[in-house]
Amino acid sequence: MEIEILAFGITKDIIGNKSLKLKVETPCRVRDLKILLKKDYPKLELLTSLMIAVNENYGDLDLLLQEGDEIALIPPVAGG
Amino acid sequence: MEIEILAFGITKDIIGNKSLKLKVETPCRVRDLKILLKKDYPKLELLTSLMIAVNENYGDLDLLLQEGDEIALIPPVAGG
Amino acid sequence: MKVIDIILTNEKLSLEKAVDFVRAEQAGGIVTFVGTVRNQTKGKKVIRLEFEAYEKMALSEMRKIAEQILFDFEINSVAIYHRTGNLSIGEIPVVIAVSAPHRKAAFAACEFAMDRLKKTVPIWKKEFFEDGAVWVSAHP
Amino acid sequence: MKVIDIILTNEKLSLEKAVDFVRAEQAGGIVTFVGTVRNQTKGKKVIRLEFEAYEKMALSEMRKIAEQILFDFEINSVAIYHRTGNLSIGEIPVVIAVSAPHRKAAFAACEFAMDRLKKTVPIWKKEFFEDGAVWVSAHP
Repeated sequence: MEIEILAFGITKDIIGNKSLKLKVETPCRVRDLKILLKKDYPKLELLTSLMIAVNENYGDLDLLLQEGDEIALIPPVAGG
Repeated sequence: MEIEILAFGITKDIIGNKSLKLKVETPCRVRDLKILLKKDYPKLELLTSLMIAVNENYGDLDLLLQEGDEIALIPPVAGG
Repeated sequence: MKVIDIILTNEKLSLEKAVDFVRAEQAGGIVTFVGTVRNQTKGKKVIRLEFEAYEKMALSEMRKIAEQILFDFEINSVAIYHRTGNLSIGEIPVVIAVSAPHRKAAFAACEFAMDRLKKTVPIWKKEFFEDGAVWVSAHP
Repeated sequence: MKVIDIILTNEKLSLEKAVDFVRAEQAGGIVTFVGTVRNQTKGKKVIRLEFEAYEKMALSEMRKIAEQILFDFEINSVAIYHRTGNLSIGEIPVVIAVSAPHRKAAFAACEFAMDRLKKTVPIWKKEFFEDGAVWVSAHP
């Protein structure tokens, strides 16, 4: 399936865009997506942390991605 | 010597005035003044606490009062 | 730079004034405490409050608190304002603002200052109920 | 009664608005935290900041924090405001206000909310120096 991934903060700089489309095999878990992305964009490996949000919630590594999910890269947050 | 004592809060009500003049024997310590006052105004005994301020500082029981000192009765404070 | 602002007044207190005072370019955070007059005490309806102060000593004790927290905590500046006279429900008897490079110190110092104020500053509060009035904390 | 107010905006934040929101007749005290943009980070001069948010999720995470402190602490109401976009030194990226019958709970809840906000709310801060810019906390 094809998924769309939103990028924020430094991940937007690393990916060079505020979103990207990616073809992934099903089933695809958050864990698998992180591995794929870090292969394509090795600079993601250097971050203090990288979370994946799925439908506006932090996604557990085991969470299964579904077609149409809103997926976002969450590098270390720094509000306040 | 004669001293003047300021009264605030409930002590003003107990004494019936915002200040009173009192003749005391010298030497007179904060401790002695409290005993004198509690004899004259037994309702002072019922308070949660009674401090004596001398020249705008809390006076230790052993503090010796001097002629001209600014003396004040400090019942339990409740600012804020 | 002036780092302490102490006010005792029978006019309305301004939180904005306190925050403006403690704001500084090297501060990262400001913590404030704003007291408000509650509409009840132990379930009994309060109509209004009256605050009386031993003014000169109250100012001096407020300043001592400010000096102590500047000494004991890593903070930049502090404003402590207290009101006197008659206050209605919802009005503001006290405002404390503390700025610090890091928020943990600002929280700790502001709370300490307020705890201390209630213990040492010679200000008395009279609560007016429908059937009378009481000096708060006067009796056990 | 509305007890939670959440705002994410690229306009100036108003502490007064937050305090007015949490003020209540049964509240005895209000604690606020106001973040301000510092003029330096680890001794390096900061010129300005930029805050970027994943807006929908940031609002939802801010609301979760508000709900959690209402559940965990004896408080009345809470306002959490965060700003986005470009901020100059001294400007205010965040305001939190918490009201409670007793001040101890208000202090604890406000500090907890701020600690949590920095951990869970998807907002990113870019610091601009004279010689470049850095996404804060991105790298170890």
